[in-house]
Amino acid sequence: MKNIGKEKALQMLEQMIRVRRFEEGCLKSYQQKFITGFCHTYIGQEAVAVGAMAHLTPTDAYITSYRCHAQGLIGGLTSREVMAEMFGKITGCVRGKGGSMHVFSKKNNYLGGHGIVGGQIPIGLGAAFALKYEEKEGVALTFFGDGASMQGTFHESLNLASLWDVPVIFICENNQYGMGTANDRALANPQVSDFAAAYKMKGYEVDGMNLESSYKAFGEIIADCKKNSRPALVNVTTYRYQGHSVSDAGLYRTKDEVKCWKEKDPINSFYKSMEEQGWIDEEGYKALDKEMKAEVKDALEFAKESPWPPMDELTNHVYA
Amino acid sequence: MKNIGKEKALQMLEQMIRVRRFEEGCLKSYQQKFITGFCHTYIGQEAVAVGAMAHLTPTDAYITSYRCHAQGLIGGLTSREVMAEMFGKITGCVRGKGGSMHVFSKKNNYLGGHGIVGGQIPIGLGAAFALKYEEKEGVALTFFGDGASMQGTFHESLNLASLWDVPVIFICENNQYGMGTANDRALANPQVSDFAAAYKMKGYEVDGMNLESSYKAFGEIIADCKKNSRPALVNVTTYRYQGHSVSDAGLYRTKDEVKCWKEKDPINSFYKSMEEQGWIDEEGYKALDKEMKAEVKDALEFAKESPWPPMDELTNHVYA
Amino acid sequence: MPITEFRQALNQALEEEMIRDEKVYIMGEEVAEYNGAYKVTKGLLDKFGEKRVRDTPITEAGFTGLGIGSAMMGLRPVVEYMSWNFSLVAIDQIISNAAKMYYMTGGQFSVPIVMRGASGAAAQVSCQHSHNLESFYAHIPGLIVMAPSTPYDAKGLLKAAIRNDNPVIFLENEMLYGDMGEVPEEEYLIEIGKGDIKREGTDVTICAHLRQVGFALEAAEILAKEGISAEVVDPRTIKPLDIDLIADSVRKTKRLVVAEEGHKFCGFGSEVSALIHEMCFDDLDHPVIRVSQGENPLPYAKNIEAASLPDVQDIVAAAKKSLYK
Amino acid sequence: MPITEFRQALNQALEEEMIRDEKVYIMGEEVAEYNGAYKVTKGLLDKFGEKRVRDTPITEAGFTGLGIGSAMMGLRPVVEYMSWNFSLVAIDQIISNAAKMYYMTGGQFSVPIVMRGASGAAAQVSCQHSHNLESFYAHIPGLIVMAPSTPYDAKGLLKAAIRNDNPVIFLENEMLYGDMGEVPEEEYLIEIGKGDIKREGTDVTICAHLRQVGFALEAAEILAKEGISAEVVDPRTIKPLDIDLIADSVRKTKRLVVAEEGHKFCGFGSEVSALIHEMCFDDLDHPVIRVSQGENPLPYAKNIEAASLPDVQDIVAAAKKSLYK
Ligand SMILES: Cc1ncc(C[n+]2csc(CCOP(=O)(O)OP(=O)(O)O)c2C)c(N)n1
Ligand SMILES: Cc1ncc(C[n+]2csc(CCOP(=O)(O)OP(=O)(O)O)c2C)c(N)n1
Ligand SMILES: [Mg+2]
Ligand SMILES: [Mg+2]
Repeated sequence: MKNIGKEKALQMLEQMIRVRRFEEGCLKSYQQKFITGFCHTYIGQEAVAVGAMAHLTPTDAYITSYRCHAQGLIGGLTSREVMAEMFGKITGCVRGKGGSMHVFSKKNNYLGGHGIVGGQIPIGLGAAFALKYEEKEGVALTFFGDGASMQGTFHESLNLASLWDVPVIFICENNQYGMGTANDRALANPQVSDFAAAYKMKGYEVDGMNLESSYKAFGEIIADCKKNSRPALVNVTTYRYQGHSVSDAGLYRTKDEVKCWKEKDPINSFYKSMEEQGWIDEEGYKALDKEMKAEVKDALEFAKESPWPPMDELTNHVYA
Repeated sequence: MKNIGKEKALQMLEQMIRVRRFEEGCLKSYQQKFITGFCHTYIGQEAVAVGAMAHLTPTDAYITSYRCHAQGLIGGLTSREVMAEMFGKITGCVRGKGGSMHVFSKKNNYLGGHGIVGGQIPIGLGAAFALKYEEKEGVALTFFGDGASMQGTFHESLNLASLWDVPVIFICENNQYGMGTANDRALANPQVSDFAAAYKMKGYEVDGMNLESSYKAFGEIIADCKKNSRPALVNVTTYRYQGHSVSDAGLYRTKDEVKCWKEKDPINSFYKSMEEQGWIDEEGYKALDKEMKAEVKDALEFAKESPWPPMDELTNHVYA
Repeated sequence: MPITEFRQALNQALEEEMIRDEKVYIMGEEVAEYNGAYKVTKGLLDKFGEKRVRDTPITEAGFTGLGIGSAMMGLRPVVEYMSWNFSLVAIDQIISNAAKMYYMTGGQFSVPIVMRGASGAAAQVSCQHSHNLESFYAHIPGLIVMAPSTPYDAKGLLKAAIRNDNPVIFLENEMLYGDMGEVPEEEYLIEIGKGDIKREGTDVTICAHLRQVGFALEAAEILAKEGISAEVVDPRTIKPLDIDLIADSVRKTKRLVVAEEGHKFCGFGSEVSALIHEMCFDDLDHPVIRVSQGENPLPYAKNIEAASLPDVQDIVAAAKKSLYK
Repeated sequence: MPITEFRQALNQALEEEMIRDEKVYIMGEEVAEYNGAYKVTKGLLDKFGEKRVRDTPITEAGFTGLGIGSAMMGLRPVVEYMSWNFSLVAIDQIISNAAKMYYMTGGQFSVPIVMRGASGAAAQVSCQHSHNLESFYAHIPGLIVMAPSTPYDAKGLLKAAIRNDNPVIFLENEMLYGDMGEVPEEEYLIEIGKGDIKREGTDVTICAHLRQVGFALEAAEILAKEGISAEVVDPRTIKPLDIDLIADSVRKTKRLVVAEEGHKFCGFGSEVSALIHEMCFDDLDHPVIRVSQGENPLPYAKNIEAASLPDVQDIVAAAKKSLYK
């Protein structure tokens, strides 16, 4: 905790709570049919993106799958912008065109939210390639799921990254399942970092339920990547509390299992550590939580009241 | 050599010489414009397929890339059938429809000759899957090049094979180049067997310039695969003497390099070993070589004289 | 006849064919333990076991290729794509291998594989998840493409597909899975390449497949109230296409509207339009009218998504236009 | 004007644009040290160095995605597919990502990438190596598709493609690389979406692109000898399509033959046929005739390959047929 420092710790705690409350807001709004289509929440995984993105500078880029709200919020989009997108409103971060799976933010170098499993991996590689090409000091964080790690694009991207010394960090958010399939029923080897050596790049195992570990590990990994312009592969152990998407009943796992993971809750455990440091107390936590809830409530209001895209939006942006 | 025995050794020597003479016949016929399109020869790599396929039973299956004449000949197609295919004649093994890149033989379980780099890898996996499904004791040898090993299909297939205990042997014929690109300019790690461990399968390095080593190694690998119904990944070091295809001038490598590899010539070295055993002498070798030359000459005559496909062949076999 | 849900009709087809032929097996993401993302394969794992109903990793190219290889060896795989959008990562296997294999091997290796799954737009799943790929797959010789609109057709066609020795692209639609329709108890097959008149009429022909059939029938109702008698022709298989059935109808009505959910440019509607103009040029009182999705990626927001997708009103308007009304 | 080889015209376009804009870089198999499988990129490695001219591993999905990602960050990649056949393993990147990105991001991230390479049949390279993918790519909103037939058009279009902010599918043909044609020394661009009348005529319009343009011009010569005056229209870009140019010609000649090398079903010819029937129904004296490849995978053997591919005689026959001759 010492290395993190109080200010950063508070900021990250806030981010984790923001994400969680935001996602809860999504769940509710989905039930109320304000949000439609697919909707995948990040609840339980907060420490992964928060810990990794804490080290980013404005030059760095990042990209992920359809499970993409958190990265948007952490990277600088407002809850209003992201929530309005969930609702399909013109005030949304992509003007209502993308919805839950396609959060993007050009100003924050957030290359978005992608629906095809594994499809974003080479794009993240390309973002890092561009940074290097333009001689900018930067990395691209490329998030994907355990299920995505067996797609062909993973292999092709890791090879290219290593071969060309591209400063990209491949982050497998190993939340134990790809939809209803436990990772050991889909991956011959669920310890995905084991693949790194074959590509002659560094591989890391990171505890993604613990923000302290995640923050520390990513700090070192990102620094190393920037220093040596070498890619890395990180397998982050984590867990999603909710079903794969809102429509998934989650019958493939036991209540006990879920409970067991919830005991390692990243927000709670980080809060406890902060409390030990005397950086926050229950009251402070409650105030923060209240603030985040209010922010989400405001975002929901905003989203509800925002107008639909005008009809000409349909044919706008087909071509640049 | 003892383990091979004289009879098998003679048979394999014959196969290697047949392949070499056959390919030389192709080269000549290509210059004479009897063969058109693409044409990729196997000269220099003979010990790979001969050594591996020596252990196959009629149940086993095999598949490779467009560099596919050798496997056809070794597996039981006649020189006439394969050469007529090169010429695009109706007497060819696929009725003139495939040409040089698409040698197939259903009766020999040869799943052919494929033009898309890496495209055949999951098909070989599927052949092995079928053998297992039908509870037949068999393996499928899946040959591909070093260049193909970085295609997405490699990754997906190896994962599936290991996950499902499929008796498939992935054989990377690492002939140092994918077209004009040296393997270390395309592969972050040209020692392809290093990938095996990540998939929790066995990986092997095999000297493909030496038939004795190749024969021995594949004997063990195939036996192990059959016994345990577990896949394996084999990286075979080899070299192609000719250009990538007939139209490649091969300017990307030095004469010295080529010469150096030719000194390890698989046919010559195996012949020498046989000679040491007293299994063959120069006269015997010459006689065999003459026989093979005559066979190829006959095949060329046959191909030349065979009729073109009749016009209704154009629309035959679009649908089964 | 029992009233059966669309997904259940598919399920019956799968079950019956798996009982009939041990070589039939099912493979795809979430098809086994999860009982299918859209429950089409529900209960089949329990009935047939892990060997024949297999959950795959999310590697469409890999398991499609695996299926093709196994089909070349005599098995009869039924591969599910959770949706056809995901077939794009496997399309080289489908086109370069499955479609061309029988031809390229001079008739030696046939590839009896069925690839099936949800196709087209669902409800606001945005542009990466809303592809209509009819025109891609139908463009390629060697593939059969099916697109049933009713539980009855779905069952009969899927059974025919599984028994056929060619690779079959079997398109379903998420919005149809819950539809109910009559499905006989006794076994039946539907002949591949035979279309079906879903409603008879005399003034205008509407050619539609998949979800558009329902829309066309609704449109026909509305048109009927205005005194216009529309004939609804459902080709059921996109390839081979029962163009004669459509042409016969057009010769009667003199007008054709082709409704499809996908994009217009080089779409299925273009083909039907081109063919009908070739075959019925002198019969037509109006050029063929194509009804299709807007020429933009499908957006998420409800209002503009709806505006982009073809619907009942679009068909009604097109039919009237063909009658210069 | 200097007479320039087709591949050299492309090479000039690449070189000029690389000099003009540092963000332009080239990537593909054998494009650098080998100077290109078909020598289109010859000499560029020497001129621009390894950073900007890059040999890739044989991983089309990977490097296409890389290109897209880099384009989102502001670079302007030119990706070479050794042939368009190999784009099938990368097509999900092209369709789900490149084509939809600008729309899906509400206009934030454009994807200025050019993907180019040899398309269609070469000489007896068999069915896995002979795809014509015009109709696939043109079907997808968000993509621009170019298909030049002359060195002049090729250079002007490729330069326009590189400067354009959208993903461009740039189709070439191996059999055209050696063609010679006039290319001015001074810089020029060709407007995207503008077709070109390659020969004027009054009796029948022939619409053709890529290699078929040469065939159409030969056909026009033959027809001229028989007193038939054919107009040859080359759309140059398949999408956006200069349909008005074709329609204007048809309004004059009353007849249209569309010649394309690819398959017929849901092909580019279907689209042109459908559009022209929609636009010129009352002008046409004969339904539009499509000339295209046989509905079979392209075989290797010379005689049946030739029989499958459309050629000059096929165009002549179609033109005459449109004149009821
Ligand atoms: C190529 C492809 N195949 C299938 C799907 C359907 N699908 C969406 S998410 C998903 C599971 C992905 O699991 P994982 O990569 O572990 O990510 P997680 O959802 O656990 O974050 C599947 C199968 C898809 N979107 N793309
Ligand atoms: C997907 C794909 N990309 C590109 C090509 C063009 N191509 C044909 S062979 C080849 C090189 C393959 O090298 P390797 O796998 O090492 O096999 P080798 O030829 O050395 O036996 C390339 C690039 C192709 N056929 N398929
Ligand atoms: Mg997961
Ligand atoms: Mg090689």
